[in-house]
Amino acid sequence: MEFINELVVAALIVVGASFALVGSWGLVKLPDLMSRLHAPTKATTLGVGGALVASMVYFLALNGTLSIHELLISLFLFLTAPLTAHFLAKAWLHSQQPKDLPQPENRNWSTFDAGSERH
Amino acid sequence: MTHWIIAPVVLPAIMAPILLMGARHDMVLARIFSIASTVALLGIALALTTMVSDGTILTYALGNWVAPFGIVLVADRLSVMMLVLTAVLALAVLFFAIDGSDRDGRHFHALYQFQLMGINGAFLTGDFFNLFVFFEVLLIASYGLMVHGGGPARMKAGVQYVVINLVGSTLFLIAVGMIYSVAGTLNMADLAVKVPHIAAGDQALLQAGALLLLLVFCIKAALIPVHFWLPGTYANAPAAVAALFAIMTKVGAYCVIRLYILAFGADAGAATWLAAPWLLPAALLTLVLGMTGVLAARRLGQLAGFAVIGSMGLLLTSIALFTPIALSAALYYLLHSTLAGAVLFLIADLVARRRPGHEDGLSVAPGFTQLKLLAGAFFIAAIAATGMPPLSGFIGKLLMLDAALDSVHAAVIWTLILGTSLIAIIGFGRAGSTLFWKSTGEPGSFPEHAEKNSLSLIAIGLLLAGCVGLTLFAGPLTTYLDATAEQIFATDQYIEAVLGNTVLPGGSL
Amino acid sequence: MEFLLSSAVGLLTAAGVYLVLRARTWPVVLGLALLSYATNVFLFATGRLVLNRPPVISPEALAYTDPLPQALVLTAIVISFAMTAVIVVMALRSFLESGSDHVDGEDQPVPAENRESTEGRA
Amino acid sequence: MIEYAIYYAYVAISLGLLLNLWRLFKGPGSVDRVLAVDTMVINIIALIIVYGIQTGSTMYFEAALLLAMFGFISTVAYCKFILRGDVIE
Amino acid sequence: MSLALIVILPFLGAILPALMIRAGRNACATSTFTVTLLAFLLLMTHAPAVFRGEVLQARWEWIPQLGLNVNFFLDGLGFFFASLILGIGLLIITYARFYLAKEDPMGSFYSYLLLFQGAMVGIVLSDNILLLLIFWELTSLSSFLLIGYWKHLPEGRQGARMALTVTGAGGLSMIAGMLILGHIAGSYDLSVILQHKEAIQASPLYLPALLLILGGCFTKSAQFPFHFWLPHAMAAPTPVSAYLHSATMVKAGLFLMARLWPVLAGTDEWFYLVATTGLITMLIGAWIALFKDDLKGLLAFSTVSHLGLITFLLGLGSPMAAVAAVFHILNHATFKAALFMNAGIVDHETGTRDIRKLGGLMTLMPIAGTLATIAAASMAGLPLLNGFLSKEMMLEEAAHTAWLGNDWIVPALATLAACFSVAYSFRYIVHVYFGKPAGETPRHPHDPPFGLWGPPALLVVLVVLIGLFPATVAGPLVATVAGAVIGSPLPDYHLAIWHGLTPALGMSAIAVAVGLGLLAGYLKVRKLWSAGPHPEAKAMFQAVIAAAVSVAQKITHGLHNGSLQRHLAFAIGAAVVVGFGAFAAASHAPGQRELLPAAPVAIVVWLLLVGATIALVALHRQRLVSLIAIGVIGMVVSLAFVYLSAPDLALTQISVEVVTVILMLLALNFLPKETPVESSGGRRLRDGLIAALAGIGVGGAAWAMTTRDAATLSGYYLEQSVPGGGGTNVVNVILVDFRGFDTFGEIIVLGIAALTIYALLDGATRGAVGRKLAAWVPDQARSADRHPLMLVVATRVMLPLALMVGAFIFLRGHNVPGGGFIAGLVVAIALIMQYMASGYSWAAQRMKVDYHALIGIGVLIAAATGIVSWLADYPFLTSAFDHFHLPIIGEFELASAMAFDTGVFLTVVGAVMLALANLSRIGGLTETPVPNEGPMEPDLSATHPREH
Amino acid sequence: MAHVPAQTARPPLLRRWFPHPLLSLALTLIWLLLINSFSAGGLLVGLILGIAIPRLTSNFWPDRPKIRHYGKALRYILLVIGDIVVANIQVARIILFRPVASLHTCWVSVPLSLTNPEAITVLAGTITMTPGTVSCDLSADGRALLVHCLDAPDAEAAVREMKDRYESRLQEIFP
Ligand code: NA
Ligand code: NA
Repeated sequence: MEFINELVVAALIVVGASFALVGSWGLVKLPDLMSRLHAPTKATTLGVGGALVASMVYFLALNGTLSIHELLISLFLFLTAPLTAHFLAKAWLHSQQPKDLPQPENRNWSTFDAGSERH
Repeated sequence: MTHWIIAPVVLPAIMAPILLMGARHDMVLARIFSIASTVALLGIALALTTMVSDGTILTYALGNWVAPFGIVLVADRLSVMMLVLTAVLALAVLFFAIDGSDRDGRHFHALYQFQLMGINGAFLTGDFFNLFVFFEVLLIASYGLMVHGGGPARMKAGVQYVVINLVGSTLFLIAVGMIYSVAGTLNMADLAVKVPHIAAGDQALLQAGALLLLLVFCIKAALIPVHFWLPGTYANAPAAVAALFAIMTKVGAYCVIRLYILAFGADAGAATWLAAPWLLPAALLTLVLGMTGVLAARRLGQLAGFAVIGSMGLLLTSIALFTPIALSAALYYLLHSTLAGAVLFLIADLVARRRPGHEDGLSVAPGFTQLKLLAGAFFIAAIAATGMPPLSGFIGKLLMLDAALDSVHAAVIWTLILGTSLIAIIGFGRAGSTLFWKSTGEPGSFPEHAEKNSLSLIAIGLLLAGCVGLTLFAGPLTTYLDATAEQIFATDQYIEAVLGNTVLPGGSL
Repeated sequence: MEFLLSSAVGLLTAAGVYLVLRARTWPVVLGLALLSYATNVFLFATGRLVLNRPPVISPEALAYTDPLPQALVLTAIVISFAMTAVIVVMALRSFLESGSDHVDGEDQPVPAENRESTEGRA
Repeated sequence: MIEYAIYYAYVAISLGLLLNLWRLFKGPGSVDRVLAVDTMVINIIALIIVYGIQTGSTMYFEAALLLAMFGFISTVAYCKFILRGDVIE
Repeated sequence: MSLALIVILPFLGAILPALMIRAGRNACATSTFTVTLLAFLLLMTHAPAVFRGEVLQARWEWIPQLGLNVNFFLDGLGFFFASLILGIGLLIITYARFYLAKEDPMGSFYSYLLLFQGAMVGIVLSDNILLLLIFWELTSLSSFLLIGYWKHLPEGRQGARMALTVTGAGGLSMIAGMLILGHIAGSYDLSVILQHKEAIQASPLYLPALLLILGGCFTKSAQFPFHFWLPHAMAAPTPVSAYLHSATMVKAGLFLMARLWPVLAGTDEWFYLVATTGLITMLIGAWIALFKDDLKGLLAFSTVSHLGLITFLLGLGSPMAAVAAVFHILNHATFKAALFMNAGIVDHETGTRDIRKLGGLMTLMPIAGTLATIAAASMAGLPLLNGFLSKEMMLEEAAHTAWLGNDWIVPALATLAACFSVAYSFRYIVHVYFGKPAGETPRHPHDPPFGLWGPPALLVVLVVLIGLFPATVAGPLVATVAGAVIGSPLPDYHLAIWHGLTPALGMSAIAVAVGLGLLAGYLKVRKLWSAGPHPEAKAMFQAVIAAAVSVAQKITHGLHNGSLQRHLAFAIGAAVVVGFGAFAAASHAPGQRELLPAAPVAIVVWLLLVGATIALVALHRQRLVSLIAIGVIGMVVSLAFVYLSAPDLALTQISVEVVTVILMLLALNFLPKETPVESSGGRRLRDGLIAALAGIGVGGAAWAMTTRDAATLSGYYLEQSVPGGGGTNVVNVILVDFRGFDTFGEIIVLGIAALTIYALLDGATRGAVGRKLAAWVPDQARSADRHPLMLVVATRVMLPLALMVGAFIFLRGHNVPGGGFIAGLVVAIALIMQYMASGYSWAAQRMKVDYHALIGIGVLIAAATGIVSWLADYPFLTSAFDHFHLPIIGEFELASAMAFDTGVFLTVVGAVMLALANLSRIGGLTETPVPNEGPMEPDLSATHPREH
Repeated sequence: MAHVPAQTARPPLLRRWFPHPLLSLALTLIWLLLINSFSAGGLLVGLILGIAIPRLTSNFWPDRPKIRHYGKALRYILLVIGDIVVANIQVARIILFRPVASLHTCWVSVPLSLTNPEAITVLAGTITMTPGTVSCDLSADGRALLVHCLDAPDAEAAVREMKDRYESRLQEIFP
């Protein structure tokens, strides 16, 4: 049983760390910001997620203490990761002003739509 | 147990938030509170004076934790004297401020009380990290006061003042760290006990730390080459604030007196009289450069600033001799130079307000209201500041010359003190005759709308009266100061008072 | 480990000093921030470097690191934060007032026509 | 076994951090750098969690929690600055 | 007592004229006169005693530690001078009443005059040399005011400053000399010092003391080469010249030489210094006087010459010479004061003092002419007048004086000086009162009113009386005074007109003859004079001062050029020098502590820090990037804290970091976004060098420190934390309990910071800055999206979550990492995020918290926690805690430290919010404020009506 | 801490005390997560905070989002978690093994049927967290979402999948 627990913990750690590394590698490898944005938002979330679950299992199973507060960090990360990406994308859109964007039906994307300025 | 010792810290610390909350929108109320608090501070300081005048050293263990583990406040003759000086100066300056300049920006009175809290705390604390905290309190309050009212020149000078002091604070922490790392204590008395026993191999760290700390105090005391902040700051600060700042330089001097006699004085083993060889040349150079600046100044405020630098050089020269008699002389001069320095800034401000377009520039301008009154005040202040008879500056100088006679450097010290006095006389003479004697003849445009500035004049009068008082009561005062100096040199008394009932656990962790 | 920490402190100090000596308020503020990191770590190091022995009393713990420097550093961090905030805003206000964020300025000279005439020099 | 996993994790996350640092240097734009730092924050959180497992201490959890919260907020602030200049308007 | 009264009266009386001037000019003058008269009469009451040879004393302690006491004594010398000062003072006061014009402020004139008078009397009556110094310098100050009395005249101001500078310098020299003298004698009391001749003259400090004291005397008494200030002091109104510059102040130096004569005189040093100086001064003064066209200038140089004469006599060191000196002091005072007043009359009546424009006035103003003739004849040394008598005595002494073994040079020079003296005296008479007028004078002269000629007439009467009956009129006085000077039995002498055919008589005769000859050939002599070089003292003095000022300005403005960089370079450079210097000077041994191994992850973290730091320095010109780099550094530092067992620090560092970044971003909005390259390569190299040294220093210190074993107090804290402080998180217990006072100060720092920021920003909303802000155009393109919807929604969820975390961190702080400070930051950041998401005005509308009050309440709560301990008579901030047990809930702890921590929490929230909210508020000034009611759905509401 | 803006009418008592009952519950749970243990005292404190904090912050969240089907919401969460795992693996594979040149990156505009801001936010978040897509911007009228695809040879299909897989489910959850 203990071995299984250890195995699970070790596996989670390894998987998490691997994802962290892959995410960072993507950050270096991918050619432009929008592509790079895909890497860390996913890979690192799962990376940290793996480590967090590993921590929970570790403390619960091997240390005998119930450690569930890691969930909270996960919650935060899952809540914020898309927002971060969203904002980075908007910032990039604003600073690069790309020309190849699809246009929405009525109004422009809010980053550019001066009409949404309410004064 | 007397709780009065902490009152000079707690009272303004309570008064400031009350001003912040209760009297924020009512200037009259704020002024009343501010004055009441400052008067009370003076009363408390005087009460403490009577308590320590017999040589008692009062201590106060905060949180009931014994020194050196807890923070301790120490009231001895020196610290209490500084409290009295602070209160007197603060009260006089407050009169000047409530003449209208407190309206120029927000929160003047709250910042003022916090400023007093910081200064008083610095004088009382017996713990050098707590000293850092109070330094920061008084500094940050001074930042707020310095830029009170704003304006491009003031803001620019303010930035410089803050940056220099932030670098100073950085240095303070590094120095504290170095000392703590080998002495393992933050209590000044405990440090004094431990310094003689610091291993030879640790001396370099200890002494480098101690001397860097000295440098920090010298920044406050505006000693060369770390004095650069002062002229710009004082010349651009609101007058009331510049006047109050006269005590800030003394905080630096106070710390030098306190720490480098107690912990690095006669019984400090390899670190005996650590500060002296560094301090004396710097002080003498400061004296020369300060008075040179007096001669070179183009504005009255600038002149006053350089006069303060010069006076700090003189003060620290006497301190750097590290003898009781020289210290006593230095303390007298400290009292004097604080009042004399402050009043110059107030006069400069009233003059500047009356010379639109010229301000306090040493240039020929139309005459103005109350010219004679201000000329008279300036004349007296200049006498005090240059150390001409019969005012306290002269007596202070005599005391210091007399005390320096035993030094091996007497010839140099005398030559520089007297030589710079002459430079100061010339400088002040030039300034006074230009400002008050020369005028373009036509009456200024200002007189019709001139305010009488009665409260400001009262403030100036109070400070000048202080100088006169120092002169008249020089006899009893020097008796007190001699006793004070002796008490400072009798470091055993201080250590006994602070650590007397503490059994120190031996060894390191 | 000690070398890593010392060299890091040294580097932070050096970088801080270099930036503090620049001619605009912004790098000066950055330099001050670096210096405050350096001093905080320095002060922290007076308690010596200890791994995994946080100063929280517990029955399992065998030893603790020196808590005092940590308390001091905490105070120092807060104070340097306050100071940084003030200097940033002051730099801002100064820039708004004068339109320049130079710190390498000259004194404003007294206008020539107001200067002392030759006789005034005596 | 866990020990080895932890060592692996240290190496992997450290490498990741160094890659983030490279991106921070390289840029080219501010947004790239913000992204680099944001990733760095997440890697550091992972590092802290792994350290917590290694030392068997829960003492460091709050550090990770605050990093998660504040890393997000500063990223948003940087982006808001790039977008609007004014972070709070 | 009455001795002191004599001194004090003029000082007290100095207020009178300033007040009485309101009652009119006569009242003003009368009050001044009365005061002086009173003092004079008081003095005279002591005359019998003095003439009996008694010495009166009055003593009060002032600063006994220093030896500066208010001791007065009155002997012959003091009496003589005091009489001169007060007696001539009475005449001057009378004269000035008529001399001063209507527009001259008479009140201040008489006030200054009385101040001066008091100071002079003080000098001559002091029995304490330090007290004497005070009066000495007071004469410099009051004469500064008097010379500069006509402040509209540049000559007045310059003359005043010159006099102040020279006599001030002398005074300083005197201070040094006196202190040394007192040091040798062991007392500053004159009467004691005068007993120590042997000790003083044997001391190695004798020569320095002598030089320094003479420095004071020579400057005051206008001895060569310090004589130049006196003629320029003539810019003063004539009464001042007559009083100060002939009768009194210039004699102060002589007085002091006479006073100290018993202990200082009689040595070779004394002779060669004093007598030589006197002789040269006598000669040069007389020579220059001959060519002065200004009446007062002539008199001034004549005074210089006569002062030299007296100095010469005192310098001889023989009792006989001393007698002569005393006698000449008296005589000179009479005729010179009379002549000054006469010059004033001429000026007053003709409107000019230029001899070249004057002539033949005898017929127009016979009284003045007669008086002038007699007085000038006395000055020339013609028989039957008092000047003759003392000059004879001088020549007699000179005739017997050898100088470096040469016994003709002194008599020759003395005679030569006498020749010039005769010449200029007669020039005064002949060129002014006789001959024909050189041209029209500005005013038509006639004899002045009695008020103007009466006082000089009185003096001229004395001139004649003493000249005729010296032994009767001046004999007792001279004897008494000379006795006081010499301090031992008087030599055998008698004052008489005829001493027989002495060498002196011959010298006098030569002098008269040659003098008249010089006057006869005046034009030729004058050509000779004109051909020679005339060092113009005034120009030289001004050049020296100007050079000094210029040097001072170069140094001062060169050093203090307002450059912060320079200030910092000096400060940091000083720290480097002090740090390395101190380290090198003391003993150092490498540490022996066992080092921690460097784990690979630590190395990586270190690499991160190094990389981020290098990135920051390299990219610091891009300001946003620099801020990002700073963020990384802060994060790495907090990671280091985590690694090195400091969780509290890590939490604090992380929280502080965010707030700092947001704050700097808010500021950066208005600041330039790039830093231009400005410093030269050399400058960067210099800065790099300083930086490297500072880094090596601090890093080296860290290394030295961390590699040696620690001495620490921490054992106590670890032991006491739970039983004494009631908490297991020792760091927190230290913060809120052991060293709670630090924390108290710390939150106040934070509070003040917020107030300062508030004041700074509030000020920026008004005035010029406010207008600038209103007109501000963003320097970067702005995206259209003010409040991105996703953030608004997410914030709604995150705010409660973050507050929960804040509460958590607050409540647990005492036992595990956390506490009020960090909790406060967490809560503040959560609120700031709300501001960020929804905008300032929207959020502010919904959060009507007075942050000022929050700070205030926080500080008050913290203070109150401290004060409560007083009730139990425990010191401030003494904590109390206890464990309680409640059903269901179980055991829990309540500690007063929690209340303190609450204060901390509130202050932190208040301070951070006040600062950030106001910083964002000024951002709002730059545009028309729009109350955004629903920041969440800018346009959604238009397209999709909400269901709520 | 917060005051109710004057213009809004006073909501009923219960609504005032429990502006977001679900939030209160969640916060209480989170509290238990935070203190990392379970005790009566802890629960009590959690409840107090769980009630107090939503009340204090209710001004910032004026309107309570209605959730129609809690069961569907839970199922949605599980679906997304599963997708996230898949997304990570996909992206990891792309990063590690695909040459950059072979990627079909493209922008797509996803027209929205959702109107509820909370729902739109959840959708955008979901899109970002799941395979190869990042939601980058919302149109100014809130009717379309700009999405960047890392590797989408068929843009139309990608849009369709997003709408079918997530948006339709969200429409059922949020009214
Ligand atoms: Na306590
Ligand atoms: Na996605």
